[in-house]
Amino acid sequence: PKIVSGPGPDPNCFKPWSAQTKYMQWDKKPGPYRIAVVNGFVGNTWRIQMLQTAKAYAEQSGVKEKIKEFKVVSTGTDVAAQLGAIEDFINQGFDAIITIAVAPDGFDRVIRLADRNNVVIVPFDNVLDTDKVMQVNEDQLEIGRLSARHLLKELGQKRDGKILEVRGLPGNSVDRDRHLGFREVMEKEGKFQIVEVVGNWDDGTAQKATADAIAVHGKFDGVFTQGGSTGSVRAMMDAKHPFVPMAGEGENGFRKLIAQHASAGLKGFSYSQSPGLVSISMKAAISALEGNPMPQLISVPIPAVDYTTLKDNVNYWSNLSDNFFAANEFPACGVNVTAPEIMAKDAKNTQ
Amino acid sequence: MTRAAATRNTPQAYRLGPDDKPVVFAAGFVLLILIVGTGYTLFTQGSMPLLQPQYLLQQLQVGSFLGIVAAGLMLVILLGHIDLSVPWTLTAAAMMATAAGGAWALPVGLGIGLLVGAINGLGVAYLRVPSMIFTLGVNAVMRGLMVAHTGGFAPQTAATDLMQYLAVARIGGVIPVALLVWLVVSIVVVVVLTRTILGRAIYAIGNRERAAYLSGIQTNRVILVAFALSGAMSGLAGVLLAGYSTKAYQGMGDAYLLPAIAAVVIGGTNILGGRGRYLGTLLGVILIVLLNSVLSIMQMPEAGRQIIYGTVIIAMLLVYGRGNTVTG
Amino acid sequence: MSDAVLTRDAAEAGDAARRRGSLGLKLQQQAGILGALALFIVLYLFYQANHPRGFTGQILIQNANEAFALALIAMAQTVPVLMAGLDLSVGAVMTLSGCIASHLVNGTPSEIALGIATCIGVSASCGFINGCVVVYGRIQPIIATLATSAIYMGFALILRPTPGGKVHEDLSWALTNDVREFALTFGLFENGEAAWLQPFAWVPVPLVLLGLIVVLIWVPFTRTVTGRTVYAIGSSEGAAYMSGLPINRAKLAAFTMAGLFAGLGGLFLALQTSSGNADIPQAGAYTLNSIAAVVIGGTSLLGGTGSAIGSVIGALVLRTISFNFRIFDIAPLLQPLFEGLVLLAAVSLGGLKLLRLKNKLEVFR
Amino acid sequence: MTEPEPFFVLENVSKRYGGVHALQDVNFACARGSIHAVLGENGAGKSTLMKIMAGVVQPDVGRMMLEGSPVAFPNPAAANRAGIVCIFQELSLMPELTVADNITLSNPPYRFGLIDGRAQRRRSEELLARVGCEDINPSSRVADLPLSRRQMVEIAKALGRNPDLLILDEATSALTAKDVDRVYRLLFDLKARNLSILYISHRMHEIEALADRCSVFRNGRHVETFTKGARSRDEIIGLMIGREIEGQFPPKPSRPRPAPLIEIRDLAWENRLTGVTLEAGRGEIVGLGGLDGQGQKELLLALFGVLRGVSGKVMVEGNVVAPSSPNAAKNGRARLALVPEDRKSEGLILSMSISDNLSMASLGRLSWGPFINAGRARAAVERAIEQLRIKIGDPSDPVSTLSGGNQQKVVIAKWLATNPDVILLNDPTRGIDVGTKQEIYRLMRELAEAGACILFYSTDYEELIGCCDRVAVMYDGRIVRELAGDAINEHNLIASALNIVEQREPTHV
Ligand SMILES: Nc1ncnc2c1ncn2[C@@H]1O[C@H](COP(=O)(O)OP(=O)(O)OP(=O)(O)O)[C@@H](O)[C@H]1O
Ligand SMILES: Nc1ncnc2c1ncn2[C@@H]1O[C@H](COP(=O)(O)OP(=O)(O)OP(=O)(O)O)[C@@H](O)[C@H]1O
Ligand SMILES: [Mg+2]
Ligand SMILES: [Mg+2]
Repeated sequence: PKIVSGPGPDPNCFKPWSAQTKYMQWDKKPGPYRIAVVNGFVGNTWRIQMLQTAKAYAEQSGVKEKIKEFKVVSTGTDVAAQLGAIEDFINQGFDAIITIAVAPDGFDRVIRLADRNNVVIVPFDNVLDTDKVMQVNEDQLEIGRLSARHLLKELGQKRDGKILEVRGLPGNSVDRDRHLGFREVMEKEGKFQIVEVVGNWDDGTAQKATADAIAVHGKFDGVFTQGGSTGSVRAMMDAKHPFVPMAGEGENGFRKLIAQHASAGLKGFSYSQSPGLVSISMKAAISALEGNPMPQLISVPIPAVDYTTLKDNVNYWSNLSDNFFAANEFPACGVNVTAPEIMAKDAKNTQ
Repeated sequence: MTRAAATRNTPQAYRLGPDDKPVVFAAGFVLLILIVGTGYTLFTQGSMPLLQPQYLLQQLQVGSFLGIVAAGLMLVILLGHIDLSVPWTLTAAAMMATAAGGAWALPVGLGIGLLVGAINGLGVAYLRVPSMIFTLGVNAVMRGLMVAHTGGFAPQTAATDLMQYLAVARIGGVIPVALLVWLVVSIVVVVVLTRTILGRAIYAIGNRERAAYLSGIQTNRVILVAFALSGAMSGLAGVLLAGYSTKAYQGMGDAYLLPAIAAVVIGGTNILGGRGRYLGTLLGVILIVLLNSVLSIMQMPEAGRQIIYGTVIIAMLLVYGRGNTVTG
Repeated sequence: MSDAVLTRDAAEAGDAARRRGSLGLKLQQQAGILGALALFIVLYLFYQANHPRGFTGQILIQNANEAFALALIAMAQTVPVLMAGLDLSVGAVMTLSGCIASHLVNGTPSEIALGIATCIGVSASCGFINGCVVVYGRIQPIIATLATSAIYMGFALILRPTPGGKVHEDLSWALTNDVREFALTFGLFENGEAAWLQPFAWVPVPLVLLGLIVVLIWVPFTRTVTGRTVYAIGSSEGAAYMSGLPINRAKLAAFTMAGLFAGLGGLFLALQTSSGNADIPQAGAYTLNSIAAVVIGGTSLLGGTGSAIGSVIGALVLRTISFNFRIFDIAPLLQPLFEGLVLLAAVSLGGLKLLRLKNKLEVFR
Repeated sequence: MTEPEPFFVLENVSKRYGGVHALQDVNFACARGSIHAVLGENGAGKSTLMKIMAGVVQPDVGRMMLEGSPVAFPNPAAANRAGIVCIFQELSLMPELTVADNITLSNPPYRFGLIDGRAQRRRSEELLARVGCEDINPSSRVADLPLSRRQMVEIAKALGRNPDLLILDEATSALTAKDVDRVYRLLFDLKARNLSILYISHRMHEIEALADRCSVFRNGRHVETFTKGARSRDEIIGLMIGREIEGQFPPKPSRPRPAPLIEIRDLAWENRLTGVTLEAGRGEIVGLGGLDGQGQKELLLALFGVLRGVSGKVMVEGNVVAPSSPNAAKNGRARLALVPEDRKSEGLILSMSISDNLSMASLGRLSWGPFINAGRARAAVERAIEQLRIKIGDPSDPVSTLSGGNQQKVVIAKWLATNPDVILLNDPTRGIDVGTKQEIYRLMRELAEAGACILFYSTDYEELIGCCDRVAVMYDGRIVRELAGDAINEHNLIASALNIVEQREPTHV
């Protein structure tokens, strides 16, 4: 792709990461296109919801017409397999490949091949440490900062005390960035004792870790859980820990709990790393294939709510499962697949 | 690797012998962990919560999930086999239980566990596929089924009240019900291993299946039953775990396989089968759970955790006086 | 085998028969590998035939790159399995080696050489340590390596708390392409245009490396007393000891070999991804797949029979299965299920031979 | 006859295993150019002595001198280097490896620094030829050979290390008469080449045929060494077991042949059983004769439900039975029991306790539903122990600490606990000393008298002659001749075993 100067189409959907973000432009190709999604690990709710969203979005009218062939594979946690799959799809002559990188490095070779064959690769969610491809993500550092600011706001004048930070998968860049963002603000604004435990973004693990932390440290003044937020809240409830200001992921269950217990002190904030990112990535890929200049790094607005803005059947669903991620649609991008639509429909309308 | 030629074998659970060594050492190590942990908390915030009953009870409550899994796994390991399908057997049981909901939740959960275990047993006993690999395959299949299930059927995932009661309720606000469930399971396992034909047959097969078969023991059936029991226990653990976090979700079992294996061998059960006492497994579980908790409290980084895990396992097995060499 | 008296000519007849019989015997003893090979060929031809750009260089290269690491891990797993032990640390050793590579395999040629040497040295030592724990600690291999794998993972995480690093780009590019590209990158053989090179200029470098490793390391190993002793131990450790074979040396060697192969695998993975990543799930996945590959490759987990070559084929079978997923349209959420079923079927094939078993005692070995 | 100067000498050697004195202050010497027999009951210390000489175990005290200079062997390899090679009674072959590998592995021929497969095979063929086993293919797996051939391979393997001192510890226990002859010839040949040979066997006639000198051991002590012929067989036996023993075999009752309990009609399996027809009634001991590997073992296994795809009929009291597994066999219309070929891997679970082993086959009758009735089990164990006079310390010791004879008694006892109607015995006296043998013969007769029907396979003609009411001689998977009464004699047995009598239907002499 050529490096060009912006702006690109649809700026409030394809929002450049920063003023410095450069723009890329691929040679225009005639549609309809062959698009592949190369997922890595499957077997957690987020990924399932993502795959469903991708499928649904590809069916959505206005998109359907532009896609000739749509293929999805999950390669598991094995980077060699994921690289292989991407390269294979390049060889098969696909026009665009959407992927969640298993690792932030190691894609140089496939990127080289893609450029050679004028194929658009769009990593999202777990993005690559490179500026040679167009990528789509929410700003993880900002997520950390927002969470910190929420806690500070809810703590009022209090600028000391114990804060519990339940981290995600060790070694993952997302975990790292959210952590850094959070610490940056917290440490600037006050002198808190921040207790760190590892929750692996998994409810059970987060629940145990939180329970341990409470058992040892007694009372916390605020909690930031990167994921498995429901677990953390459950642990507090089991331990009869008073509800305190809290920031966490966008699981429906977490939002349900906030809605229930906000009055009792669970002053919650729920951002969402949305599975809907996949649709934006697809949209971006198509737009790129149509020859539009695209920001190299697309920053998707962070869909966040707090206890004041929660609304049943709008940004959470009190009568549906805890597990899925509430924020799925991005109206600004014409991505209107809502979480319930894909996660709460029964067998008949899947097959 | 060589089957020990003249190692003592102690189906009778309670009796002094080389098999007591693991029990003693494991118990000692549990104390050590508590002391170290307390030292840490004393140093950092001048309190010693680890020695307070509510902390210990809470650990036992959390530990009972692992404990139940390990109990089942021990039966299989005593046969000289292994069950790698635990993670997704557990998850599947939990998810189907919540999906069924209501009064059916519990039976469905256990039933799924039993069924998957039986399938493992069929493959291992009748097809004679190495358990290491067959259960691996079954695990993958179960994962596939659950992914399709969640994606396709938007199942109900909320744990029923009964499940939550079993997992988190406390009798008189003190004794966790989960702990009692674990206790019942333990009693069943001890009785099976020490007082029943099945138990005797399990030890016999673990030592030398050929001879057991020629003694008229229906070895295939025994293997099948053992795997089915192990599966059922995974299922039970899954149901409880779902109750604990009030919901079933993808991958909830991932954290249970390796710790369970570790607990069983740290408890002195011979990974090649034929030898081992349940009491050891019990202590092995407590050891693992406390170790986890203390490391988490110390905010030990992942690297450190891994290294400590490995070292502990090796250290324990080394002090147990090592397996036998080739006999003359 | 009747004890009827052998008259002179009867004996000769017997000899002749034996000469003829020998080949059949060989094949029959290699049945496992041959079966795996057949399975692989069928699956792979199927894939190639249905691929839009079937039977072309790029595809071969891509497949080779994807399969290499797994193939080596499978080889690594084979050696301990041959003596009836499992090595659950191969994945970890691979990861550790990769993380080291991502620090050291860069810069001047001599630095690179040193880096590579370090990777190999460290991973071989890891294997050797496993051996020591098993031999002198007398701990069952499967548990010993379960423990050491955690330790090695720990060190890998210390080296690479988060993924990253860099390896020499040309090297990485050259090793993940075909022979011509390789020659071109390093300006060898008239930049790969040498006439004699053309017939096999299309061969992917990973395949060449794999071949070299098998021919230069594995085959010689099996033709040493140490190597044979590995088989002997798997067959009957007591007998091996009584026969005065070097038991401990063989065990140490076996685990060291495992470490070595795993290290080479990790090295390649690092080159392929030009980075290191201490990814615990990935290490676990590789370890488990290595076992599957070994079994599919016709090596008995009870030890004594089998070969690393079979395991390589087993690894190729595993990979080829997932290749086919990219050709055929299977609902994304059903793929894991299919994968599981295929794996289960593949490993259960062994069960069929039971049906032919006439003496039930042969079931128990 | 002058004392030959000693080649290998042990002085005041002792070895204890926990409480057991395996060897106590033993002085022993053997000379070149002679075959030296070592005799003793099970557990007398023979194997231990040999294992010490061969470096498998180290003595607690005492020293060893090889041609005058003191030596110590930390492991078998060291002993081999010193020219001492032992054929252990637990065969030391690697089943999954080829015959060639087994024979040459300890010092293989090299080529370019690597093992040379072809040379290996050639060398093995030569060695096999020397022991008269041209018919064994060097590249076939040992696992595929029958026990008798394996022992020959074992011997070839030992030869391959061209030893100065060759030890055979019950190395012929499974050999057939013909192989034994070959081994005899071989041993004499080796003796002629001035080797020193130690020969352990529980078969008196072998000792008499081979040995120049005999040493008798008892409870770990060296009782006496004497030259051949210095003592009578009975004296020797007396020395071995420390008491006189009268007639070895219990008298056979003379009574009409009983009605058949079990009838076998045209039993066939693979190519190992080609139409066996046999009858046996209560109170009968029916011997299975013939060369090793003529289908006797298969016949027993087939009856016991271990073999698949068996054709033909088996009838018990007129009703057809077809047990599909040992379990079915032991609980069937007629309760069957099998004392299998190899007690160490098939008869016993060595690492489990004596009591567990004794109750292993009869758990069903010792329990309420699924629960074992501890009391009844203990009682049964005690009954078994004193019924067979098994010498043990504590019933909870591992059965592996018993000597072979007592181990074999445990195997038999565990089956008697199921009080079987039909008892299948597969060479039950292999590697067992005279005293114990005698007890087993008496036991067999008692069981028969008590109404059991016994099928008894043995490689030892004396036994067949001494114990059996009838002997069915098998050849190539069929019964070629049935001998009864006085017709059961060495000549008839050998003749029909080699099937020299021209083919005809089984005759009742
Ligand atoms: N490894 C051992 N551990 C404990 N006791 C042993 C061991 N080896 C031998 N013994 C004891 O030493 C005694 C002598 O054993 P040994 O093998 O020499 O008997 P043996 O003469 O070979 O008997 P057999 O004629 O059955 O071969 C046995 O009674 C046994 O109890
Ligand atoms: N590992 C061991 N622990 C305890 N005792 C042993 C061990 N190995 C052997 N023995 C004792 O040594 C004796 C001789 O050992 P061996 O294996 O030769 O048995 P055996 O008496 O010779 O029986 P058989 O002649 O049938 O082989 C055995 O009877 C047994 O009591
Ligand atoms: Mg002996
Ligand atoms: Mg003996």
